[in-house]
Amino acid sequence: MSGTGLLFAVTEPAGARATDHGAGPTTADDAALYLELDGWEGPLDLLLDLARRQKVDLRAISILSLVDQYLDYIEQAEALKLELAADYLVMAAWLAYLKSALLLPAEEQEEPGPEELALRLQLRLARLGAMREAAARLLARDRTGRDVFLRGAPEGLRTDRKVKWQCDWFALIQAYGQVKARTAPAVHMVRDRPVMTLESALERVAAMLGVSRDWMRLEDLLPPVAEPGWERPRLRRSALASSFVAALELARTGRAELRQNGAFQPMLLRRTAS
Amino acid sequence: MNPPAEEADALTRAVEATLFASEEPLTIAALSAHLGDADAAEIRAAVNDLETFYAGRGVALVRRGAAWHFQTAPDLAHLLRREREQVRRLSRAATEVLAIVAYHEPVSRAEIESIRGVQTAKGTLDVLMEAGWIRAAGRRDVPGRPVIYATTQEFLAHFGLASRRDLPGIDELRSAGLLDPVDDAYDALSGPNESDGAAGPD
Amino acid sequence: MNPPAEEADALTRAVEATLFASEEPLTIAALSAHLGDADAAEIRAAVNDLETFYAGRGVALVRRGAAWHFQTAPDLAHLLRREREQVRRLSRAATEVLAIVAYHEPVSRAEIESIRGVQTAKGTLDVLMEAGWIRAAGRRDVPGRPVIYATTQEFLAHFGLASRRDLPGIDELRSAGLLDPVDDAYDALSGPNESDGAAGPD
Repeated sequence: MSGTGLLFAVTEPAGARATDHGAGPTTADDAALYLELDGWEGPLDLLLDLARRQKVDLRAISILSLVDQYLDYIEQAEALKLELAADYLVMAAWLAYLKSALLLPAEEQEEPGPEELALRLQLRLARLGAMREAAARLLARDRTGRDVFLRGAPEGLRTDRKVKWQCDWFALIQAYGQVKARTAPAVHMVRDRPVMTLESALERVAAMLGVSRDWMRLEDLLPPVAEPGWERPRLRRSALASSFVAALELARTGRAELRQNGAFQPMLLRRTAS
Repeated sequence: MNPPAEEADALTRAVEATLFASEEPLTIAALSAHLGDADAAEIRAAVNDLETFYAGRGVALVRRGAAWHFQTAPDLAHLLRREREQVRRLSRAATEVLAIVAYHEPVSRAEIESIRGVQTAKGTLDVLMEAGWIRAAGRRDVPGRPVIYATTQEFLAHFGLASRRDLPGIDELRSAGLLDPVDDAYDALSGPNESDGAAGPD
Repeated sequence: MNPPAEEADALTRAVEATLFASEEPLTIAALSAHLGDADAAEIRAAVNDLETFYAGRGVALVRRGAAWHFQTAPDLAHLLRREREQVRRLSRAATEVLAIVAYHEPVSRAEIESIRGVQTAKGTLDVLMEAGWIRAAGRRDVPGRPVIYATTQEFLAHFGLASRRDLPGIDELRSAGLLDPVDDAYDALSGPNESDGAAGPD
């Protein structure tokens, strides 16, 4: 882009113009001011460059003449039918407003006043200028690969991680035991658990029902806890299950009635009337 | 001419060899870890010895951030520069963004843009991150939680800075208030009363 | 300690920096060409100076054929490649595989899997080979010719065994309770809890 020759001269905006409104010093060398459109990093950058051309400390620039220079630049660009990015035009409009405000009598000003706006613009330019200089000084330092060099062929440091595996004798033997136990041809030895068989439950429930015709809780038909051996929870559970099945069997064959007053209520049973 | 150098002690020799062989700058902690957890104070002493020892030679031991490396003496640049591959050329925008990050870090993209008065292309930050000179350094605790950027150890190494304090002119810029936001600078200039007024309704 | 090195003359500094920055060893002629056609005799003298100067330091200037380069002092070469040992417990799966190899060797992977009753990851055998406890011991003379594995001398040494015959036999394992089905062992442990459960909702 920079090679496309978008170079043009900004003609000196006739010192008269500046004196018309009695603002700041005119700049003498603007006649030779060549501007390259692609060279600006936005309107603030262009303003900064114009300000620099006033060849004074940034704190002492004349904002009014800076505004004029900027507006002239934009005019020139438009006259040459160069396409200007919108933000350049926005800045031009803002600067035109600033200029008119600066020229108006003070009492008609709105907040923020033009002096404040001018000062803020000046502060912004000073900050951008500082960074532009800092960047230049940074790039001028002794840069690695350009001015100073690192070792051309460093041997390099390498840390090889080596894992030292740990396993003890017991863990080994135990692991083998578990493999064998897990996969040994499974001969399932069901342990002989004390249970109440269905036959004995049937016998017991039928016998106990024979005593009366009152409703009885199924649990009350189990062997009493006091009886040796029957306190064991597993055996009691087996007795309950077998007795329940026995009760169902008795009901099926018409020898007993079953009743339950609600879900999870006690199971009641009694001998049939016949 | 050059007599044999004074006998260096074992740890100094080890530090010297390790720094010479390393492909990147090493911190005292990294040196210590590499040298079998040698005492950090002793490593530091050895590094300082070497720094003094190499002063004025063709090769120098320099500190970059928390890390140390050997490099050629800057005044020999003219002898070594030829036939070297060019260092990365940075665009004007990238250079300015880099400077803004370095002098203001940590800084958000919006803050960079407010200083430059122009939008920053995403690619500009990417170029700097790819070069390894800036990195995302968290988020600013303000609405939107914008990412903030800071420079890296590699940035210091590339530009030959021992620390950010060595950034050219940073002290003057700071004392001139040129690293403060415009609003702060304006308030400072216009005095406390006026800034109270400015903060009022309207 | 290390006082600043004696002031080196300009040419010596230049040769030092050039050799340091070069990616390959340089001959006297290459150095001379690089340094603006400096006099070969002077270069040679500078190189000899540097060789003497670096003698006994952590870095040495050495000659390779006709060319010179810097390298880490030979006695410090071990610093360049360090080994860090990390102790890790063998996984349960690897321990089982190792035990199976020890009891059944030589054994193929398919046989190991059939004994374990689960598939065995390739990595598991690799870990055991890396540990030096098992080795490939040929191929089984069956279709597919699978690799068969056996334990090593290191395995015996690590586990304090004079020979594989020292491994406890099945009977010994049984009497040590190591062959009890896992379920029963679980029951024995969780017995009391279960009886609580039985006393639950009535």
